Amino acid sequence: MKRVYVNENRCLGCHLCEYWCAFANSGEDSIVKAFKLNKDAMPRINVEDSGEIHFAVQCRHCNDTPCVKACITGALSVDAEGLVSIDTERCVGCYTCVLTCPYGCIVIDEKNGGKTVTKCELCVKNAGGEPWCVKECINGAIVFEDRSKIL
Amino acid sequence: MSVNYIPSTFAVLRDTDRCIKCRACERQCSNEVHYYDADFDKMFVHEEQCVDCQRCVTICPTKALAIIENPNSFRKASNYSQQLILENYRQASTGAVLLSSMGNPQDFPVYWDKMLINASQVTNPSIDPLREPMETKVFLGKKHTHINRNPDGTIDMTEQSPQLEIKYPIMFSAMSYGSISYNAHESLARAATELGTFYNTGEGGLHQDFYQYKTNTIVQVASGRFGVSKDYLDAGAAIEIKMGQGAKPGIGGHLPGKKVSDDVSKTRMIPKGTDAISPAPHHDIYSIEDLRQLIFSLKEATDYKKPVIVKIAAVHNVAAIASGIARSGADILVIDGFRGGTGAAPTRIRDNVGIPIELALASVDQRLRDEQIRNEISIVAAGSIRSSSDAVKAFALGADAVYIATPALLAIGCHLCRSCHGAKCNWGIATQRPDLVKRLNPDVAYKRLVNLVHAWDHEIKEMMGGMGINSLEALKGNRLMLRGIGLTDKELQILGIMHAGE
Amino acid sequence: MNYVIIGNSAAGIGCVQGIRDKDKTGKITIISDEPYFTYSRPLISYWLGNAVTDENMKYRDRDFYEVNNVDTILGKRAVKIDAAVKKVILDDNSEVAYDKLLVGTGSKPFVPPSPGLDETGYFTFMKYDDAKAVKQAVTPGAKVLIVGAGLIGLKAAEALHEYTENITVIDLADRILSSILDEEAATIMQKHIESKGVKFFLGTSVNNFVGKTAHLKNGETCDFDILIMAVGVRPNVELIKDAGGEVNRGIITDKSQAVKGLTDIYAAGDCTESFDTSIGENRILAILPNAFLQGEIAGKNMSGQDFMYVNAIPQNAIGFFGLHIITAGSYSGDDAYEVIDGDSYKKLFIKAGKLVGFILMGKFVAKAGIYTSLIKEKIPLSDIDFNLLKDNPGLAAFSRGRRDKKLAEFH
Amino acid sequence: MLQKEGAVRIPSGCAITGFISRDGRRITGADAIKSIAVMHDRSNGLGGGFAGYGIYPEYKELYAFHLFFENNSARVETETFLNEHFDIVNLSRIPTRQVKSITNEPLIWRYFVNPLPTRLAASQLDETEFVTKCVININTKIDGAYVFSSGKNMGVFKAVGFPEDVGKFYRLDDYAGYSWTAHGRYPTNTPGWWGGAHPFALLDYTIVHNGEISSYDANRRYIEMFGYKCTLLTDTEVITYIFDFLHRRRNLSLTEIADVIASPFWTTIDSKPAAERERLYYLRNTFASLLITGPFSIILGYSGGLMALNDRLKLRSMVTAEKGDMFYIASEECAIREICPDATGVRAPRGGEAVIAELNEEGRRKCL
Repeated sequence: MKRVYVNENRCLGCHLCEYWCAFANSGEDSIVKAFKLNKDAMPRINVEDSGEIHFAVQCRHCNDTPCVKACITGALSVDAEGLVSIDTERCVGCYTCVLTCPYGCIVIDEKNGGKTVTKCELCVKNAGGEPWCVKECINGAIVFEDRSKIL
Repeated sequence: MSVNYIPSTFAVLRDTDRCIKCRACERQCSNEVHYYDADFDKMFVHEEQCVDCQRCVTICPTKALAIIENPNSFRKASNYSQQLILENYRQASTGAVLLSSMGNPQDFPVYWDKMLINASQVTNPSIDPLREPMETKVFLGKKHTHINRNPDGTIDMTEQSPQLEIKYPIMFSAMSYGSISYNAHESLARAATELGTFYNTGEGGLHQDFYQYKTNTIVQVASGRFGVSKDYLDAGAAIEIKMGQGAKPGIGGHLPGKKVSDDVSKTRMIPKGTDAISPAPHHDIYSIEDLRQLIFSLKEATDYKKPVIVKIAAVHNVAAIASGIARSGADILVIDGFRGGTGAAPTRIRDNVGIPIELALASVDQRLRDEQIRNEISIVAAGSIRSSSDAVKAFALGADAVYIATPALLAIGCHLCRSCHGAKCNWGIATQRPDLVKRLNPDVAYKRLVNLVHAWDHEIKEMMGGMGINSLEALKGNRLMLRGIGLTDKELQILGIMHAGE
Repeated sequence: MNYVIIGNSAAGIGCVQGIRDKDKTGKITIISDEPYFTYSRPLISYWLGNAVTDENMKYRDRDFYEVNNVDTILGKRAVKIDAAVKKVILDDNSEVAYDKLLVGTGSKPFVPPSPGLDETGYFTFMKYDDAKAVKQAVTPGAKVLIVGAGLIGLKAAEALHEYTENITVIDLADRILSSILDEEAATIMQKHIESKGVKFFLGTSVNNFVGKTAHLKNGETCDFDILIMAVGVRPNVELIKDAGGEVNRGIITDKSQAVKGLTDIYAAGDCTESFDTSIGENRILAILPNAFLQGEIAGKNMSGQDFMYVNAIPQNAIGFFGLHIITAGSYSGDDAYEVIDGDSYKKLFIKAGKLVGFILMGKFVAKAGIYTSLIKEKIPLSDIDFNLLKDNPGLAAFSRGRRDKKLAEFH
Repeated sequence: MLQKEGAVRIPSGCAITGFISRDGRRITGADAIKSIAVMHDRSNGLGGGFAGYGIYPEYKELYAFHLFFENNSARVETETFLNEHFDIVNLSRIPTRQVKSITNEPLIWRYFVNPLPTRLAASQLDETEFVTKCVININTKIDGAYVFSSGKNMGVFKAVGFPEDVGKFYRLDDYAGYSWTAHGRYPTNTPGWWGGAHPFALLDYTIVHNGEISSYDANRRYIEMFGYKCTLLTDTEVITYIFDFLHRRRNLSLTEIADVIASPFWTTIDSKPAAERERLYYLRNTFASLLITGPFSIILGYSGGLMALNDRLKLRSMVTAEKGDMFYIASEECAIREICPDATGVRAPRGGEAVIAELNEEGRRKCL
């Protein structure tokens, strides 16, 4: 399965992916609306900055899926391809997944007071195709590739 | 002094209905034009620092930005433009020579735009490059015209001069590592390699990482001799002696110490942080015979296996100079016109010294033919070849190939803000600042360069096909394929072409 | 192959998934004394608090048994394992033969004897049925007494707060959540819960019950309509013990989850002990993720693969009235880093140059998994930028090499 | 005012034909007229011409110069020049007959000459080079004079008009030679000038050409470096000079010349065995500016043979055929059938394929 990978040498720390991610998951039809009209727009990707180091991180859709295994409700699940997704209707906000994700990629939904968590679903539930962080990365730092074959 | 007299050149327009305050503009502006004010919860600008590089405009996710010329204007005068007034202010405040970059932007005639290309109609067929072979491969180097035979009657081919085979008649001009970034160099090197053409190290030596691209590298030897060693010479497919540069004929170069980073210092073989100064002349070349000596020194050093290129700026008596070079043992001559780009040049020199490449090329080609030595040397035209049609016109005037630099930089993101000398290039090209260099992704950039050359090549082939020509050799010097438009008899005579309608 | 699983909760489900990872055809039978489709026990408080519907109580999708080709025997209790003939005997005397057996019997509430307790009547709070019983009994404004200020007691308190503000919690310990929080954290949480109207009696216990009144050892009395006993739990080890398996407090297994002293019998979940790598000792880690992982490992090994369960550490993620806690590992370090900011609290426990445990509360819970991974992977803090990491959990603190491994490779 | 050849470049379309008796039998010009006449519609009356080889056996050691003079003073000036450089063994007007459609004829003279040994020695040139220089001198320096044929034992006859009329005009049925070429012209620019008609000749090289080459100025500007002066600005002229340069002065074989001017594409060259690849690279690259592009079909006539060559894309028609010792080349098969109805082996040579037909041993003995 294609997953999102970041090349740290290329990531500029512009944080635009966060904005495009928030838009992509907002349900709005424009990024301006996502930020001007929709109070809930929130990114699933996070750019870490430390001095000259910048890189975007979001769910790795990893093979062990500790978050899925730890989920107490079954809200988190992984499909046959390896896509880890969340059914926020079933999430009770216990944060066990936050506790287990070694990448820090489960995002607490601050917009609803932390009642649920959310995460990157590779944009399959919105526009589909290439995830928006990849599509809009201004430096080609974020790529959408199948690297599982290398494993 | 509290007043500097200098208003900002540009105005930054922001559509606040669109601005989502993502602050990408702020993060990405090396000139620190944009800033966020938390008290107002709004973005503001220091527009006097803007160079109109368009970085922010390009990346703004909501397209909320536009940069325009500052509508503020001084009282109009034809003899004193606002630009001229400001330059005097600037000099009065700094006491310094004005610096500029990229090509001469003044309103001089562009002869490319005054020449028209022919096409076949009825009496001979145009050729469709999508259906028929169309050849743009070129060999640069001396072409002996005598034939020797072996005892068995076959042709003796041992005496051939070294030839530089280029798959496309377009090469990337010299741009030194130092004046442009590591990533820019990598992009050029990888593109040249994929294309089967050449890029040129410029005078700054060759970074160790790029020795892997040596089969597509031209190494330059300039007056500063930066980074020149046996290994360096061996790493080039050809060696270029830079005698002059179109953007700044008659003067040397100056790379400020702040651009001499660790890697640049290693590559140039000079101490880190010191200014890298290229003298105006080569101090071992005060005459044509000295040049000949250097040419043969370089040939000797590389076993006569590599073509030696001599690059000169197009100046008034360029034809006579070229004639001397053609007889000096050089294999390839580069003529660099006065609209050629630079990473930094004194403004007055860039804007006033030298002559256009079109006239220089035409007169050199004719002169060498008149002297029956055109075959002794290949000619590469440089200095403002802006498009495939410029290139076609250059070939028809007599060029064997062209060098492009500004279009190559445009391909990888340059927006021609002409601020290279500031070393803060927001596009990661003309800078050594690691955070800015990073903005140029060679994986993306080299592909764009490849695309550009492919696109030009397609267009060149279309135009050639239109003329009924299916090989570049048949276009070279084929001036009947050109007609002038709106040119004087003198200009037509120098260009060696007829006027449209003749 | 004929697999039998006793227990229909996380360990059992983990076991099914572990088996089906490889063996798509073997027969799997789940036996449970509860009559329900597999549900999530930690959700009973949410259900009681009307935060979760009956449908969402399901731990897995509705078609889980069909998709995974699982037979179920629900509402019958396994009363005996005849290891010699590889049979499980149920409470109706029926027998179920197995080739491989998983025991995931979980735990049961521990209710200490107390004078008058049986007469006054009480609820425990472990199972769906417990929650249903409480829900049936509770009326708006009812007085609730909860004995035990641990995870179960306080989750019950939070749920019942949807019905009444008249809730009292008593605990013998001098602080709430004593098993997972240190004193500072417990104090913050206690204040937070008290701010919602819940009263605490700590450092004391019930002396005796008289009717609907509890008499505490500290002399106080407490009236109640509903009494919930949430003092603690005990693992259900009897089946294994009777069959001759090794049992300490919990069932003892090897790292493949096979029960020591028996063959072809595995155990997983709250009924077992795990090797806690943060302290280097066996203990019961009665939490859902642990149960699932043990079950999964057991299932894989039962179906002929070779996996070991390692890196178990105590870990908890839980919230009360919107204030979240994430904890992990052991709190017995030789060094610690502590930050308190209002309701938010962070304490990192360091031992021999490695992170061994943490308590995070409030805003500090974000990205807690980064700290968890430091504990599990036993990464020396000298290898990373701990100064950065202690305030900003993130991958930036890792070396470039470690980070590239995490970000650029498929895991 | 319309400009004539030399003042303006005049490309043209055309008909060509040619044949050779490999045994050296002498055939009258009537066959050439007959053959070219059948392709009447390929010309437009603005030029026709013939080259006959072996037509002056009695003077075969002498250069036969055919000249057009616009006036008598040009003739006088030319004869003075000739006398200074050559021994004129014989001179006469070329016999013509009145043909209604041929008008405005210049003075047409023929000189059989031998270079003056003293002048030749003084020039330090080889004889052919000396003669070439003299021809170019007359053509460029003497106003109103034009040498249109300058080889030995051969002659070019050309005029403005349809080729069959030109043949009649020059009484070609009175000449007999072992090979003939003929040309009917369709210039795409008026008016056509006598000198501009084909064949174009230098020494014994003659070219008849159908096509319009797109490489013209590239070829011209290169070949002019070697002392040639393209005064007519026609394809035929520059192609003739290229042949002269490569064949006479650089000693390339005719097939090697084909590899230069109609070189295979690089991709084709790359597919050849190493030695052949290297040879083709060398030839193409060394004389890069002599690659001829655009449509052409040419017949090169020279002492002892004919060579037919098409451009490498074969953008113009050309067929060959043979019968017995005869070898035929023409734009159209009908032109061959007209004079040899039962010719065999009719085929269209590939683009860039040099087809050469030469006198055999017997023919050489008889004719050379």
